This record gives sequence, structure tokens and C-alpha cells, in this order.
Amino acid sequence: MIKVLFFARLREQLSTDSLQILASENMTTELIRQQLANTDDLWAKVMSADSLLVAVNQQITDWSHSVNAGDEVAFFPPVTGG
Amino acid sequence: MIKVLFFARLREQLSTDSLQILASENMTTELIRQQLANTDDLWAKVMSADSLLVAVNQQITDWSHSVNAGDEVAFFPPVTGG
Amino acid sequence: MINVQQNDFIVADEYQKLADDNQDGAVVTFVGKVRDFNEGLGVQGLSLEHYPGMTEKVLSEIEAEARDHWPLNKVTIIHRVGDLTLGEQIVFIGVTSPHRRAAFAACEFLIDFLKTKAPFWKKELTSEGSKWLEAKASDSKISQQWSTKLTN
Amino acid sequence: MINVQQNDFIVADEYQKLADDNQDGAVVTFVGKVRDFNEGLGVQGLSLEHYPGMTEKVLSEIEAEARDHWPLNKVTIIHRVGDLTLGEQIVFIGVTSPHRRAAFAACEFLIDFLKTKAPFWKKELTSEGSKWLEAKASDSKISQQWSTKLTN
Repeated sequence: MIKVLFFARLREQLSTDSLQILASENMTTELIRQQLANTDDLWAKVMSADSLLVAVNQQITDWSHSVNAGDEVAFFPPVTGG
Repeated sequence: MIKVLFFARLREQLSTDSLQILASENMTTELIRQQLANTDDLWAKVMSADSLLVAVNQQITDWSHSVNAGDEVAFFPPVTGG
Repeated sequence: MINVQQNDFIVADEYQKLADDNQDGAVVTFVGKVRDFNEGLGVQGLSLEHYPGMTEKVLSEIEAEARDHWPLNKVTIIHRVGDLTLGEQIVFIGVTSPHRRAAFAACEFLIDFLKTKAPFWKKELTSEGSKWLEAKASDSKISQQWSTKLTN
Repeated sequence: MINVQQNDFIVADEYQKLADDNQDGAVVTFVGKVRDFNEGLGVQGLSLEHYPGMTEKVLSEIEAEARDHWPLNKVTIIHRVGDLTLGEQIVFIGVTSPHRRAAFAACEFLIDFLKTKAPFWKKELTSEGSKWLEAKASDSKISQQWSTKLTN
């Protein structure tokens, strides 16, 4: 399984802070994004935002990063702390 | 009269923290410096230091600044606070 | 020292912990507070969310990067999460060094990178409801300027 | 607020006075302390002399110049004079602003100019006697860099 987390505006828009998805061969951050976007119109809209960021195992990365079973993948908007 | 002040290393080298000199026509910071340098060898040496700074009425200035009766003239080395 | 916490911090205590080393000539601190931010909407407070685990990891990496660039002795980074009211303290950055330029540069670097790299999100609570803050282009520009400056 | 004083200052109190305004998102402070300076001579302390009257005047001018360049709210400058031992606090600069960049820049500007313009002189007390410190060329270079940066 892959643990998927959502934060801030995404968490609110999707009414979801985490879910589990099945790992498959040759999985990438982009493929997970697309898989989630296919859920419905709301998910499609939220997951296609230009500003969307993704982290794998708590490290920000790009959309071609490979993802394996046991990984933690997080989606969130640009950060605004400080 | 013109009040003349000495600070820090100068004050110690000259064993003097202040003195009064008579104001005269067309007096400048440079003329006061020369007048003091004429006192003796010690004063000549101290008052000819390249790094010597001068302030008139508590404002750093140059060696052509005119000085009048009632002014306060101070000589000191480069500052080292903070 | 890196802390992500709900509780307020006391600047006096943090300063004291930073300042007890005679090798350090310079102590620079930055405190960021909840203020009436952008558009004059009557901000009443903020709600701060973060990504537990990743936040601490990113802050450690930023600290390590600062230590690579400048001779630092102590570094303290504290960031609060949860609900904060107007005027409350959000973030404390404290840095000590033998050299004041290093202390200033590192302190500013740390807050600049915290703002663009650490997974915190601010939601503004105004009299007209709540609203997630947008990331500022000026902040990412500042981070980029650092990267340019430090690699040249 | 500008103070030239023999007594020590308490950073917590100075911070508190700076930090009570909700308009200010940023508070930056600098503290300079007596450290084992230059040549490893076993510094035991410093004696700090100043030019009473002129010092306060120069510090006011530097503060006014900072306020010309940056949007500042509160500014505190405290400098001690007299005999100080190793590890004691010498100088406090505190600045508040709505903007963190302004607060950092102004705080650094103030200490940089204090170091090259304000009539203070340090005498180092070492195990081998006392010695007036020489002004550092690096410090006047830093002031010159500010002048270039701010007039461009």
C-alpha cells in the first residue's frame, strides 16, 4: 500500500486528509495524481491545479518520481509559513 | 575661547582630555591641529597621525572647516564601538 | 534546536539559551508575529497547519545548509501551529556566531527558506470568514536570490 | 529609543517594549557581546570610552537615516560604556517593521553604521596589559557598501 496525504486547502477541498492506494508496477507521482484526478469532477479540478506540490517520503519532488509500496506521498499547495 | 577635546588613545598619549585655546581670525581645524602640534615633539607626533579625526560641534568634519569662538573641537582616533 | 509547537514561546528564555557562550560576539534574532496582513480585511487571527515529520526534517535541512555557508554556533528555530490571534508570535529564529555578518545573513536565510520550503500553511481568520493565504511570489524570488548569491 | 549607559540592559525587557504593536509582523534584534577578539591574547574584558553628547547625536542621525530608507516602527539602540568583562553585552539594536526584509536590513545598517560613525572607543584588557583596538578596514568597507547600495 501507499499512504497518500493531503494538506491545507487540498485537505479541505477534498474533505480527506489521507487515504491508501495499492502500489503497482512503475508507479510515479504523476500516475498517482492522474489516478486521483479520475475519481470525479471535484478531484479532477483539485488534482490538476498548476500550483500543486508533491512530496515522497517527506521530500518535495517532481512528477516523474517513482513510488513504491510503503512510500508516503503527500499533495499540498505552496507553503505559506513563517 | 575654543574648547578642545581629546578622546581615547589621544587622551592617554597627551595626558589631556580638554583644553581651551584662543579664537583668532580665519581659524580652521587644520590651523588648530598645527598649533597643537607645535607644542612639543610628543604633541607633534600625536597630532600628525594619518588616522586623526576631527569634529566641530560634535559633527565629524574635514581639515578646512572654519572654527569660531565658542565652538567645540574634538580630536580622536577612528571609532571602534559596537 | 528545532521545535514545532502549539504553545507560545518566550523570547527571553530563548535568548538566554542562545547567549551563554563567550565565543559568540553576535546574537541575531527574528520574531514573526500575526499581523493585519494584506488586504485590510480585519484579520482576527491565523490557523496554522503543518505536515508533522516533514516540517522538522525540512527545518533541519535548512539549518544544515546555513551551517555550511556561515560559521554559526547556536541555531534555534521555533514555529507555532494551531490557532493564533492577532499580535501573537508565530516564529522565532535565533542565531549566534563570532561574526555579526554571518549571524545576520544566516538568520535571514533561515526565515527566507522556512517561508518557501517548510510545509506550513496559514489560514487567515477575518471578520468575513476564513481564507487560505496565497504563497507570495516575492518570497520565492528571495529564495532564488539566495541560491544565486550563495553558489557564486 | 537611544541610550548610552554604563548599566547592563535586559534583552527580555527591550524585546517586550519593541513587540507590543500588532501592526508589526517582524522584530529583529542584534546583541553584540564582549568576546575573545582578535589575536588570542586572553581577553579579560573591555573598557569603552565615548564622546558624551556627540554619541547620542550620531546615533539619532543614523536612526533617522534608517527610517528614511525603510518603513520602520520602533527602533531601540543601547550601547554600554565603561568596563565590561568577557561575555557581557555591549550593544543592543532592535527594530520592528511590517516587513521582515526592512527589519533585517535596518538592523544590520544600524549596527554597521554605529561601528563606523558613532564615537565609541574600545580598549581591550588582556592578561598582558591593555590595548586600544584598531578600527577594522572591513567595517568601513561595509559602510561604504551600504552607501553604494542605498544611493543606487
